Amino acid sequence: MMVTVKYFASLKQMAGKEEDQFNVNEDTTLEQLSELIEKSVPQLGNMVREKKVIISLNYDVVPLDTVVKDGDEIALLPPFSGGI
Amino acid sequence: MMVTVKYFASLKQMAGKEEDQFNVNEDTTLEQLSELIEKSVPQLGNMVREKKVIISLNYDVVPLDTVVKDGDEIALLPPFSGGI
Amino acid sequence: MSTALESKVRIQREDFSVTDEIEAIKKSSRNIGGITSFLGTGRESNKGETISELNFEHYPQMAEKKLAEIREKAIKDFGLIDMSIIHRIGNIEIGENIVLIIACGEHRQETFKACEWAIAELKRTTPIWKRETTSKGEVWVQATP
Amino acid sequence: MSTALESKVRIQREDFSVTDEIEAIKKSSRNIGGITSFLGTGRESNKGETISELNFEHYPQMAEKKLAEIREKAIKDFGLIDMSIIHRIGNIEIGENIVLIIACGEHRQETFKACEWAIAELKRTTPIWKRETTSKGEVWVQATP
Repeated sequence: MMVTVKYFASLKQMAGKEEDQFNVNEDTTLEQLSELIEKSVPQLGNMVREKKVIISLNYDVVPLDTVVKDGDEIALLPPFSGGI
Repeated sequence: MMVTVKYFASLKQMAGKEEDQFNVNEDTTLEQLSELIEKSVPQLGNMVREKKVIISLNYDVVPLDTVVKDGDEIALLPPFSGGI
Repeated sequence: MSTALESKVRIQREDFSVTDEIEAIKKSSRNIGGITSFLGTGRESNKGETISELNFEHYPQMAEKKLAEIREKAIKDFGLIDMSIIHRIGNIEIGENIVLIIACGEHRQETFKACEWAIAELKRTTPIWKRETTSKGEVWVQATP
Repeated sequence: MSTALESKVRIQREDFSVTDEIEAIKKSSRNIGGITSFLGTGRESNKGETISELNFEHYPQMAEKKLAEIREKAIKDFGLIDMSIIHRIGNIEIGENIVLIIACGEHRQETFKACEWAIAELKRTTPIWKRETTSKGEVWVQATP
């Protein structure tokens, strides 16, 4: 099953791309997915482990042991700086 | 020497006039002046004594033992209700 | 609608434009990061009574003096860049603007504190009185905190 | 300038009019007594650096969802009549409007509290990022409280 992973702001610059598509097994958690992301964008692995980056699933921030489903949209979000 | 006493809002309605002119002696305090005001508008005497009305002198609220000078503008102010 | 923005504290009969007042105060500095505004408007009901009209009266000169004192103290005590205060007098229809306080600063925290303090201080120190017209007639309103 | 006021939470490139947004929210009720607005604008300097330009990027759909959640929670928790939130994206010049939060209620106290809470919550939960252009180049800004 396929999931989409999007990169934003500084992470998009770091990744050099806006998104990846990953073909994952049933029962894959966000934590396991982040290992696939690390293979695609090596710098991101440590940032996820050190919680410098937040992971969202279908527009909400959820625990890393959440299991993904086919068609899910995951995003890697650097610390927010909206407002002023 | 002459001083002007102005009435505002509900007190203007109560007094039935916007202002009075009083001819007062040297060394007259606001407290003494309020006795003259009571003769002109009887209901106001108690209101001043019970502090339901504030007295201003030349646009500032000052203690009642302040002495007035020729040409001073005194005002009797009911509780404020500006804003919303 | 007034576009006369000559003074930072004003008491006037005519309505004001919040946008125009904000743009005027923005000219104070290129380092404004936060602008907190409080706008008071005429409510239709008060303590169960339906209000058809409001009317504000002020003590000329003293009211302007108190607003200027509030502005100066707010800028100094809260470290604001600038503040403006406008209060309308005369007849005010339900929903219309009554009072506007704008506090601007480098950061947002001080602007919230200063704006909230200034409207409370205005109610406490500024000689302005409200008369409400209801089905029972006209009533001068007692101060509420 | 946008006059499209169809939604109470919006993320848009174009500027907004504070007056138009306040007039739109006033239509929510005839019982509004207090309206507190927070307007964030582009500051020229940050930590000693002179900023020539700002640029905001957002995560579409998630950012709008978070703003809608903030609005609903603010109305419920603070007992507001209504709230609107608008954030601009793209290039912002110094002095230009960035974000506007309007809280309206029967009384002023809850509108100050709700507006201050909402801007802090926006900074905490809404996926929007700021890039500053200075003489040293472009920098993605780290979150500040």
